[in-house]
Amino acid sequence: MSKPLTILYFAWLRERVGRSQEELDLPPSVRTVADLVTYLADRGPGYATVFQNRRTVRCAVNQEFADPDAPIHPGDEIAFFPPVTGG
Amino acid sequence: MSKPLTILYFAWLRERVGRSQEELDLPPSVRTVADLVTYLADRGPGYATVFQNRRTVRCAVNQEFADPDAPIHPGDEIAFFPPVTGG
Amino acid sequence: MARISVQTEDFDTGAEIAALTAGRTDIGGIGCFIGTVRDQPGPKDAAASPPVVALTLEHYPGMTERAIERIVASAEARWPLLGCTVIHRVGTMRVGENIVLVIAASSHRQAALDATAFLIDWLKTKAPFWKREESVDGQGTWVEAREADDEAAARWHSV
Amino acid sequence: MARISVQTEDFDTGAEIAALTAGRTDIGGIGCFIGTVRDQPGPKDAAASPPVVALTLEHYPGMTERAIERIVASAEARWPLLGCTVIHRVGTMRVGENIVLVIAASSHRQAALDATAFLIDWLKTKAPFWKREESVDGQGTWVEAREADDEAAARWHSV
Repeated sequence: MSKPLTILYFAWLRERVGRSQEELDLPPSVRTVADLVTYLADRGPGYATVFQNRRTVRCAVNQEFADPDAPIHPGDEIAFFPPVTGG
Repeated sequence: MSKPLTILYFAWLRERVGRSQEELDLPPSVRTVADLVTYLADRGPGYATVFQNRRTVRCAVNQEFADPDAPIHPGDEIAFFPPVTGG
Repeated sequence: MARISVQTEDFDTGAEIAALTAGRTDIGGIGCFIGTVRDQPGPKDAAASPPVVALTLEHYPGMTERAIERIVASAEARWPLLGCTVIHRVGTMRVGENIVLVIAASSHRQAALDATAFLIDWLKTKAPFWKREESVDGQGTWVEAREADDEAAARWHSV
Repeated sequence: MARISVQTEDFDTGAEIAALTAGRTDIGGIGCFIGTVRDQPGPKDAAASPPVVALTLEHYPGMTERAIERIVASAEARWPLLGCTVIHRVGTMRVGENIVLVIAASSHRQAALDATAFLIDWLKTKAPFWKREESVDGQGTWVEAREADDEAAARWHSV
Protein backbone atom coordinates (compact mmCIF):
# COMPACT_ATOMS: atom_id res chain seq x y z
CA MET A 1 0.00 0.00 0.00
CA SER A 2 1.42 3.39 -1.03
CA LYS A 3 0.71 6.37 1.21
CA PRO A 4 -2.15 8.69 0.14
CA LEU A 5 -1.64 12.31 -0.93
CA THR A 6 -2.58 15.03 1.53
CA ILE A 7 -4.30 17.87 -0.32
CA LEU A 8 -4.68 21.29 1.29
CA TYR A 9 -6.79 24.25 0.13
CA PHE A 10 -6.35 27.86 1.20
CA ALA A 11 -8.26 31.15 1.02
CA TRP A 12 -11.15 31.26 -1.47
CA LEU A 13 -10.15 27.92 -2.97
CA ARG A 14 -10.83 26.39 0.44
CA GLU A 15 -14.22 28.10 0.59
CA ARG A 16 -15.23 26.95 -2.92
CA VAL A 17 -14.05 23.37 -2.48
CA GLY A 18 -15.74 23.33 0.92
CA ARG A 19 -12.87 21.77 2.85
CA SER A 20 -9.40 22.71 4.00
CA GLN A 21 -7.81 19.27 3.74
CA GLU A 22 -8.41 15.82 2.31
CA GLU A 23 -6.55 12.62 1.67
CA LEU A 24 -6.51 10.98 -1.75
CA ASP A 25 -4.88 7.82 -3.02
CA LEU A 26 -2.67 8.80 -5.91
CA PRO A 27 -4.79 8.09 -9.03
CA PRO A 28 -2.96 6.08 -11.72
CA SER A 29 -3.48 8.89 -14.26
CA VAL A 30 -1.68 11.45 -12.08
CA ARG A 31 2.04 12.00 -12.52
CA THR A 32 2.27 15.78 -12.31
CA VAL A 33 0.54 18.77 -10.69
CA ALA A 34 -1.23 19.46 -13.99
CA ASP A 35 -2.56 15.86 -14.03
CA LEU A 36 -3.87 16.30 -10.48
CA VAL A 37 -5.63 19.55 -11.41
CA THR A 38 -7.35 17.78 -14.32
CA TYR A 39 -8.35 14.94 -12.03
CA LEU A 40 -9.72 17.22 -9.29
CA ALA A 41 -11.68 19.42 -11.73
CA ASP A 42 -13.97 16.42 -12.37
CA ARG A 43 -14.85 15.80 -8.72
CA GLY A 44 -17.84 18.17 -8.45
CA PRO A 45 -19.10 21.73 -8.96
CA GLY A 46 -16.90 23.37 -6.27
CA TYR A 47 -13.79 21.70 -7.65
CA ALA A 48 -14.78 22.57 -11.23
CA THR A 49 -15.10 26.28 -10.33
CA VAL A 50 -11.70 26.31 -8.67
CA PHE A 51 -9.73 24.31 -11.21
CA GLN A 52 -11.33 25.55 -14.43
CA ASN A 53 -9.38 28.82 -14.51
CA ARG A 54 -5.91 27.53 -13.83
CA ARG A 55 -4.37 31.00 -14.09
CA THR A 56 -5.66 31.85 -10.60
CA VAL A 57 -4.49 28.63 -8.94
CA ARG A 58 -1.05 28.19 -7.44
CA CYS A 59 0.40 24.98 -6.07
CA ALA A 60 2.99 23.84 -3.55
CA VAL A 61 4.36 20.31 -3.32
CA ASN A 62 5.73 19.45 0.11
CA GLN A 63 5.63 23.15 1.05
CA GLU A 64 7.63 24.33 -1.98
CA PHE A 65 6.05 26.32 -4.82
CA ALA A 66 5.59 23.93 -7.74
CA ASP A 67 5.03 24.33 -11.50
CA PRO A 68 2.29 22.45 -13.36
CA ASP A 69 4.84 19.92 -14.61
CA ALA A 70 6.24 19.17 -11.14
CA PRO A 71 6.08 15.42 -10.37
CA ILE A 72 3.84 14.03 -7.66
CA HIS A 73 4.65 11.00 -5.54
CA PRO A 74 2.68 8.95 -2.99
CA GLY A 75 2.63 10.63 0.43
CA ASP A 76 3.23 14.12 -0.95
CA GLU A 77 1.56 17.15 0.66
CA ILE A 78 -0.04 19.11 -2.18
CA ALA A 79 -1.48 22.58 -1.50
CA PHE A 80 -3.65 24.68 -3.81
CA PHE A 81 -4.17 28.41 -3.21
CA PRO A 82 -4.68 31.73 -5.02
CA PRO A 83 -1.66 33.90 -5.87
CA VAL A 84 -0.29 35.11 -2.52
CA THR A 85 -1.20 38.65 -1.49
CA GLY A 86 1.47 39.04 1.16
CA GLY A 87 0.87 40.27 4.67
CA MET B 1 25.71 102.72 19.53
CA SER B 2 25.35 99.69 17.26
CA LYS B 3 24.87 96.28 18.87
CA PRO B 4 27.98 94.05 19.17
CA LEU B 5 28.42 90.77 17.32
CA THR B 6 27.97 87.55 19.28
CA ILE B 7 30.62 85.04 18.21
CA LEU B 8 30.25 81.34 19.06
CA TYR B 9 32.83 78.55 18.74
CA PHE B 10 32.11 74.85 18.63
CA ALA B 11 33.99 71.55 18.92
CA TRP B 12 37.78 71.76 18.55
CA LEU B 13 37.60 75.40 17.44
CA ARG B 14 36.11 76.18 20.84
CA GLU B 15 38.93 74.27 22.55
CA ARG B 16 41.68 76.06 20.57
CA VAL B 17 40.21 79.53 20.95
CA GLY B 18 39.67 78.80 24.63
CA ARG B 19 36.12 80.08 24.85
CA SER B 20 32.68 79.15 23.61
CA GLN B 21 31.31 82.64 23.19
CA GLU B 22 32.38 86.28 23.07
CA GLU B 23 30.99 89.67 22.12
CA LEU B 24 32.77 91.93 19.70
CA ASP B 25 31.94 95.39 18.38
CA LEU B 26 31.85 95.12 14.60
CA PRO B 27 35.29 96.32 13.47
CA PRO B 28 35.18 98.92 10.68
CA SER B 29 37.25 96.67 8.38
CA VAL B 30 34.70 93.81 8.61
CA ARG B 31 31.93 93.60 6.03
CA THR B 32 31.86 89.87 5.33
CA VAL B 33 32.56 86.53 7.00
CA ALA B 34 35.96 86.43 5.22
CA ASP B 35 36.81 89.85 6.66
CA LEU B 36 35.92 88.64 10.16
CA VAL B 37 38.09 85.52 9.76
CA THR B 38 41.03 87.76 8.76
CA TYR B 39 40.37 90.03 11.73
CA LEU B 40 40.11 87.17 14.25
CA ALA B 41 43.25 85.38 12.97
CA ASP B 42 45.28 88.32 14.35
CA ARG B 43 43.90 88.14 17.90
CA GLY B 44 46.32 85.59 19.35
CA PRO B 45 47.90 82.13 18.97
CA GLY B 46 44.67 80.11 19.53
CA TYR B 47 42.79 82.21 16.99
CA ALA B 48 45.71 82.02 14.54
CA THR B 49 45.71 78.19 14.69
CA VAL B 50 41.97 78.02 14.08
CA PHE B 51 41.67 80.60 11.33
CA GLN B 52 44.90 79.93 9.42
CA ASN B 53 43.55 76.85 7.61
CA ARG B 54 40.22 78.18 6.44
CA ARG B 55 39.35 74.96 4.67
CA THR B 56 38.51 73.36 8.04
CA VAL B 57 36.39 76.23 9.33
CA ARG B 58 32.67 76.57 8.64
CA CYS B 59 30.50 79.52 9.54
CA ALA B 60 26.89 80.30 10.31
CA VAL B 61 25.38 83.78 10.42
CA ASN B 62 22.25 84.01 12.54
CA GLN B 63 22.05 80.20 12.63
CA GLU B 64 22.21 79.77 8.83
CA PHE B 65 25.23 78.30 7.06
CA ALA B 66 27.12 81.19 5.48
CA ASP B 67 29.71 81.51 2.70
CA PRO B 68 32.90 83.57 3.13
CA ASP B 69 31.34 86.44 1.19
CA ALA B 70 28.18 86.55 3.32
CA PRO B 71 27.62 90.06 4.77
CA ILE B 72 27.83 90.74 8.51
CA HIS B 73 25.77 93.34 10.32
CA PRO B 74 25.80 94.70 13.87
CA GLY B 75 24.01 92.38 16.31
CA ASP B 76 24.54 89.29 14.18
CA GLU B 77 25.20 85.90 15.80
CA ILE B 78 28.27 84.45 14.07
CA ALA B 79 29.30 80.84 14.74
CA PHE B 80 32.51 79.11 13.71
CA PHE B 81 32.87 75.33 13.76
CA PRO B 82 34.54 72.42 11.94
CA PRO B 83 32.69 70.64 9.11
CA VAL B 84 29.74 68.89 10.77
CA THR B 85 30.14 65.17 11.40
CA GLY B 86 26.45 64.42 11.90
CA GLY B 87 25.03 62.46 14.79
CA MET C 1 20.15 33.97 15.20
CA ALA C 2 17.01 35.45 13.71
CA ARG C 3 13.74 35.42 15.63
CA ILE C 4 10.82 34.48 13.39
CA SER C 5 7.24 34.10 14.53
CA VAL C 6 3.86 33.75 12.83
CA GLN C 7 1.28 34.30 15.53
CA THR C 8 -2.23 35.54 16.26
CA GLU C 9 -1.17 37.67 19.26
CA ASP C 10 -0.01 41.28 19.00
CA PHE C 11 3.68 42.12 19.44
CA ASP C 12 5.53 44.74 21.53
CA THR C 13 7.94 46.62 19.26
CA GLY C 14 9.92 48.22 22.08
CA ALA C 15 10.36 44.89 23.86
CA GLU C 16 11.45 43.18 20.62
CA ILE C 17 14.07 45.84 19.89
CA ALA C 18 15.30 45.63 23.49
CA ALA C 19 15.56 41.82 23.28
CA LEU C 20 17.50 41.99 20.02
CA THR C 21 19.99 44.59 21.23
CA ALA C 22 20.37 43.63 24.92
CA GLY C 23 24.01 43.52 25.97
CA ARG C 24 25.24 44.13 22.42
CA THR C 25 27.98 46.67 21.77
CA ASP C 26 28.62 45.88 18.10
CA ILE C 27 25.32 47.25 16.77
CA GLY C 28 25.40 50.73 15.26
CA GLY C 29 22.03 50.89 13.55
CA ILE C 30 18.64 49.24 13.91
CA GLY C 31 16.15 49.44 11.07
CA CYS C 32 12.56 48.72 11.87
CA PHE C 33 9.21 48.60 10.09
CA ILE C 34 5.74 48.11 11.52
CA GLY C 35 2.80 47.42 9.23
CA THR C 36 -0.65 48.29 10.54
CA VAL C 37 -4.24 47.87 9.34
CA ARG C 38 -5.35 51.16 7.91
CA ASP C 39 -8.78 52.57 7.34
CA GLN C 40 -9.62 52.49 3.64
CA PRO C 41 -12.53 52.58 1.27
CA GLY C 42 -14.29 49.34 0.45
CA PRO C 43 -12.79 46.83 -1.97
CA LYS C 44 -14.29 48.28 -5.14
CA ASP C 45 -15.43 51.84 -4.71
CA ALA C 46 -15.52 54.18 -1.74
CA ALA C 47 -19.03 55.44 -2.44
CA ALA C 48 -20.63 52.11 -3.27
CA SER C 49 -18.84 49.80 -0.81
CA PRO C 50 -18.84 49.90 2.96
CA PRO C 51 -15.45 50.71 4.55
CA VAL C 52 -13.05 47.98 5.57
CA VAL C 53 -13.02 47.51 9.36
CA ALA C 54 -10.64 44.56 9.62
CA LEU C 55 -8.26 42.31 7.74
CA THR C 56 -8.11 38.55 8.02
CA LEU C 57 -4.83 36.91 7.09
CA GLU C 58 -4.61 33.22 6.35
CA HIS C 59 -1.29 31.42 6.10
CA TYR C 60 0.03 27.97 5.28
CA PRO C 61 1.37 26.71 8.61
CA GLY C 62 4.83 25.31 8.07
CA MET C 63 5.37 26.60 4.55
CA THR C 64 4.93 30.25 5.56
CA GLU C 65 7.46 29.97 8.40
CA ARG C 66 9.94 28.16 6.16
CA ALA C 67 9.55 30.78 3.45
CA ILE C 68 10.24 33.55 6.00
CA GLU C 69 13.27 31.68 7.32
CA ARG C 70 14.58 31.44 3.78
CA ILE C 71 14.16 35.14 2.99
CA VAL C 72 15.81 36.08 6.29
CA ALA C 73 18.74 33.80 5.42
CA SER C 74 18.90 35.54 2.06
CA ALA C 75 19.00 38.97 3.79
CA GLU C 76 21.74 37.69 6.10
CA ALA C 77 23.74 36.59 3.06
CA ARG C 78 23.33 39.98 1.38
CA TRP C 79 24.02 42.26 4.35
CA PRO C 80 26.21 41.87 7.45
CA LEU C 81 23.33 41.66 9.92
CA LEU C 82 23.92 41.35 13.66
CA GLY C 83 20.32 40.52 14.48
CA CYS C 84 16.96 40.14 12.77
CA THR C 85 13.38 39.77 13.96
CA VAL C 86 10.30 39.05 11.84
CA ILE C 87 6.92 38.74 13.54
CA HIS C 88 3.83 38.35 11.37
CA ARG C 89 0.33 38.14 12.73
CA VAL C 90 -2.44 35.99 11.25
CA GLY C 91 -6.17 35.85 11.93
CA THR C 92 -8.43 38.88 12.10
CA MET C 93 -6.94 42.31 12.86
CA ARG C 94 -9.04 45.44 13.19
CA VAL C 95 -8.17 48.86 11.76
CA GLY C 96 -5.32 50.43 13.73
CA GLU C 97 -3.85 47.10 14.87
CA ASN C 98 -0.35 45.84 14.13
CA ILE C 99 0.14 43.30 11.33
CA VAL C 100 3.87 42.81 10.90
CA LEU C 101 7.18 43.78 12.51
CA VAL C 102 10.62 43.67 10.89
CA ILE C 103 13.80 44.58 12.78
CA ALA C 104 17.29 44.38 11.25
CA ALA C 105 20.43 45.38 13.13
CA SER C 106 23.90 45.96 11.72
CA SER C 107 27.07 47.82 12.55
CA HIS C 108 26.20 50.40 9.89
CA ARG C 109 22.94 52.10 9.08
CA GLN C 110 22.76 51.37 5.36
CA ALA C 111 22.78 47.60 5.83
CA ALA C 112 20.12 47.84 8.54
CA LEU C 113 17.88 50.07 6.39
CA ASP C 114 18.32 48.06 3.19
CA ALA C 115 17.68 44.72 4.91
CA THR C 116 14.54 46.12 6.57
CA ALA C 117 13.18 47.37 3.22
CA PHE C 118 14.11 44.10 1.48
CA LEU C 119 12.33 41.97 4.09
CA ILE C 120 9.16 44.04 4.28
CA ASP C 121 8.89 44.29 0.48
CA TRP C 122 9.03 40.51 0.31
CA LEU C 123 6.64 39.97 3.24
CA LYS C 124 4.09 42.37 1.77
CA THR C 125 4.14 40.79 -1.70
CA LYS C 126 5.67 37.32 -1.95
CA ALA C 127 5.10 35.75 1.46
CA PRO C 128 2.49 32.95 1.59
CA PHE C 129 -0.36 34.92 3.14
CA TRP C 130 -3.87 35.44 1.81
CA LYS C 131 -5.71 38.57 2.77
CA ARG C 132 -9.44 39.12 3.22
CA GLU C 133 -10.91 42.55 3.82
CA GLU C 134 -13.83 42.57 6.24
CA SER C 135 -16.44 45.28 5.72
CA VAL C 136 -18.60 46.88 8.37
CA ASP C 137 -21.58 45.00 6.91
CA GLY C 138 -19.94 41.65 7.69
CA GLN C 139 -18.98 40.89 4.09
CA GLY C 140 -15.49 39.55 3.50
CA THR C 141 -13.67 39.93 0.18
CA TRP C 142 -10.48 38.11 -0.71
CA VAL C 143 -7.86 40.57 -1.94
CA GLU C 144 -6.33 39.87 -5.35
CA ALA C 145 -2.57 39.93 -5.83
CA ARG C 146 -1.38 43.34 -6.99
CA GLU C 147 1.06 44.04 -9.80
CA ALA C 148 2.43 47.17 -8.10
CA ASP C 149 3.51 45.15 -5.08
CA ASP C 150 5.26 42.66 -7.32
CA GLU C 151 7.24 45.49 -8.89
CA ALA C 152 8.39 46.78 -5.49
CA ALA C 153 9.69 43.32 -4.59
CA ALA C 154 11.16 42.81 -8.08
CA ARG C 155 13.52 45.75 -7.62
CA TRP C 156 15.57 43.55 -5.32
CA HIS C 157 16.26 40.95 -8.00
CA SER C 158 18.40 43.39 -9.94
CA VAL C 159 20.42 44.56 -6.89
CA MET D 1 2.84 67.73 13.51
CA ALA D 2 6.37 66.38 13.80
CA ARG D 3 7.95 65.82 17.20
CA ILE D 4 11.57 67.01 17.27
CA SER D 5 13.83 66.92 20.30
CA VAL D 6 17.54 67.40 20.93
CA GLN D 7 18.15 66.15 24.45
CA THR D 8 20.69 64.56 26.77
CA GLU D 9 18.24 61.95 28.14
CA ASP D 10 17.67 58.56 26.54
CA PHE D 11 14.44 57.88 24.63
CA ASP D 12 11.91 55.03 24.72
CA THR D 13 11.35 53.78 21.15
CA GLY D 14 8.21 51.79 21.97
CA ALA D 15 6.62 54.72 23.79
CA GLU D 16 7.49 57.11 20.93
CA ILE D 17 5.92 54.82 18.33
CA ALA D 18 2.84 54.38 20.52
CA ALA D 19 2.50 58.16 20.98
CA LEU D 20 2.79 58.78 17.25
CA THR D 21 0.22 56.15 16.26
CA ALA D 22 -2.25 56.37 19.17
CA GLY D 23 -5.85 56.52 17.96
CA ARG D 24 -4.79 56.71 14.30
CA THR D 25 -6.52 54.53 11.72
CA ASP D 26 -4.99 56.08 8.59
CA ILE D 27 -1.44 54.79 9.12
CA GLY D 28 -0.42 51.69 7.17
CA GLY D 29 3.33 51.65 7.71
CA ILE D 30 5.80 52.98 10.26
CA GLY D 31 9.48 53.18 9.38
CA CYS D 32 11.92 53.51 12.21
CA PHE D 33 15.67 53.76 12.72
CA ILE D 34 17.66 53.75 15.93
CA GLY D 35 21.32 54.69 15.92
CA THR D 36 23.46 53.35 18.75
CA VAL D 37 27.05 53.79 19.93
CA ARG D 38 29.00 50.79 18.75
CA ASP D 39 32.20 49.31 19.95
CA GLN D 40 34.99 50.08 17.51
CA PRO D 41 38.72 50.27 17.27
CA GLY D 42 40.42 53.51 18.26
CA PRO D 43 40.41 56.53 15.97
CA LYS D 44 43.52 55.62 14.00
CA ASP D 45 44.39 51.97 14.25
CA ALA D 46 42.91 49.08 16.16
CA ALA D 47 46.25 47.75 17.34
CA ALA D 48 47.84 51.08 18.27
CA SER D 49 44.86 52.98 19.73
CA PRO D 50 42.75 52.13 22.74
CA PRO D 51 39.14 51.24 21.94
CA VAL D 52 36.41 53.87 21.92
CA VAL D 53 34.21 53.58 25.01
CA ALA D 54 31.93 56.56 24.47
CA LEU D 55 30.90 59.30 22.06
CA THR D 56 30.39 62.92 22.95
CA LEU D 57 28.12 64.92 20.67
CA GLU D 58 28.13 68.70 20.71
CA HIS D 59 25.42 70.70 18.97
CA TYR D 60 24.57 74.32 18.25
CA PRO D 61 21.50 74.97 20.41
CA GLY D 62 18.88 76.67 18.29
CA MET D 63 20.52 76.13 14.92
CA THR D 64 20.55 72.34 15.24
CA GLU D 65 16.84 72.19 16.12
CA ARG D 66 15.96 74.57 13.28
CA ALA D 67 18.00 72.54 10.81
CA ILE D 68 16.17 69.37 11.89
CA GLU D 69 12.80 71.12 11.60
CA ARG D 70 13.72 72.15 8.07
CA ILE D 71 14.76 68.67 6.95
CA VAL D 72 11.59 67.19 8.45
CA ALA D 73 9.54 69.78 6.54
CA SER D 74 11.44 68.76 3.42
CA ALA D 75 10.60 65.08 4.05
CA GLU D 76 6.95 66.02 4.59
CA ALA D 77 6.97 67.85 1.26
CA ARG D 78 8.48 64.85 -0.52
CA TRP D 79 6.37 62.07 0.98
CA PRO D 80 2.78 61.96 2.27
CA LEU D 81 3.73 61.48 5.92
CA LEU D 82 1.12 61.07 8.63
CA GLY D 83 3.55 61.49 11.50
CA CYS D 84 7.24 61.99 12.13
CA THR D 85 9.47 61.89 15.21
CA VAL D 86 13.16 62.81 15.42
CA ILE D 87 14.95 62.57 18.75
CA HIS D 88 18.68 63.19 18.86
CA ARG D 89 20.76 62.89 21.99
CA VAL D 90 23.74 65.12 22.81
CA GLY D 91 26.39 64.90 25.51
CA THR D 92 28.34 61.75 26.33
CA MET D 93 26.90 58.36 25.41
CA ARG D 94 28.63 55.10 26.20
CA VAL D 95 28.97 52.09 23.90
CA GLY D 96 25.60 50.33 23.52
CA GLU D 97 23.55 53.44 24.28
CA ASN D 98 21.02 55.05 21.95
CA ILE D 99 22.04 58.13 19.94
CA VAL D 100 19.20 58.92 17.58
CA LEU D 101 15.64 57.87 16.78
CA VAL D 102 13.73 58.51 13.54
CA ILE D 103 10.12 57.44 13.05
CA ALA D 104 8.11 58.17 9.89
CA ALA D 105 4.53 57.01 9.39
CA SER D 106 2.53 56.97 6.18
CA SER D 107 -0.43 55.20 4.65
CA HIS D 108 1.96 53.15 2.51
CA ARG D 109 5.20 51.46 3.37
CA GLN D 110 7.42 52.89 0.65
CA ALA D 111 6.90 56.48 1.78
CA ALA D 112 7.56 55.52 5.42
CA LEU D 113 10.75 53.63 4.53
CA ASP D 114 12.08 56.27 2.13
CA ALA D 115 11.42 59.14 4.55
CA THR D 116 13.14 57.24 7.37
CA ALA D 117 16.23 56.60 5.23
CA PHE D 118 16.25 60.21 3.97
CA LEU D 119 16.09 61.65 7.49
CA ILE D 120 18.71 59.39 9.03
CA ASP D 121 21.11 59.89 6.11
CA TRP D 122 20.86 63.64 6.65
CA LEU D 123 21.10 63.43 10.45
CA LYS D 124 24.18 61.21 10.24
CA THR D 125 26.01 63.45 7.77
CA LYS D 126 24.67 66.99 7.41
CA ALA D 127 23.11 67.81 10.77
CA PRO D 128 24.99 70.35 12.91
CA PHE D 129 26.57 67.94 15.37
CA TRP D 130 30.24 67.47 16.22
CA LYS D 131 31.40 64.11 17.40
CA ARG D 132 34.22 63.26 19.75
CA GLU D 133 35.32 59.68 20.39
CA GLU D 134 36.33 58.99 23.97
CA SER D 135 38.92 56.27 24.50
CA VAL D 136 39.29 54.04 27.52
CA ASP D 137 42.45 55.98 28.44
CA GLY D 138 40.45 59.20 28.78
CA GLN D 139 41.69 60.72 25.52
CA GLY D 140 39.07 62.39 23.33
CA THR D 141 39.49 62.78 19.58
CA TRP D 142 37.25 64.94 17.42
CA VAL D 143 35.97 62.96 14.45
CA GLU D 144 36.60 64.41 11.00
CA ALA D 145 33.79 64.67 8.46
CA ARG D 146 33.66 61.64 6.20
CA GLU D 147 33.29 61.65 2.44
CA ALA D 148 31.40 58.34 2.38
CA ASP D 149 28.69 59.81 4.57
CA ASP D 150 28.37 62.78 2.27
CA GLU D 151 27.83 60.45 -0.65
CA ALA D 152 25.01 58.61 1.13
CA ALA D 153 23.22 61.89 1.77
CA ALA D 154 23.99 63.16 -1.74
CA ARG D 155 21.97 60.34 -3.29
CA TRP D 156 18.85 62.16 -2.19
CA HIS D 157 19.62 65.30 -4.18
CA SER D 158 19.10 63.43 -7.45
CA VAL D 159 15.79 61.85 -6.40
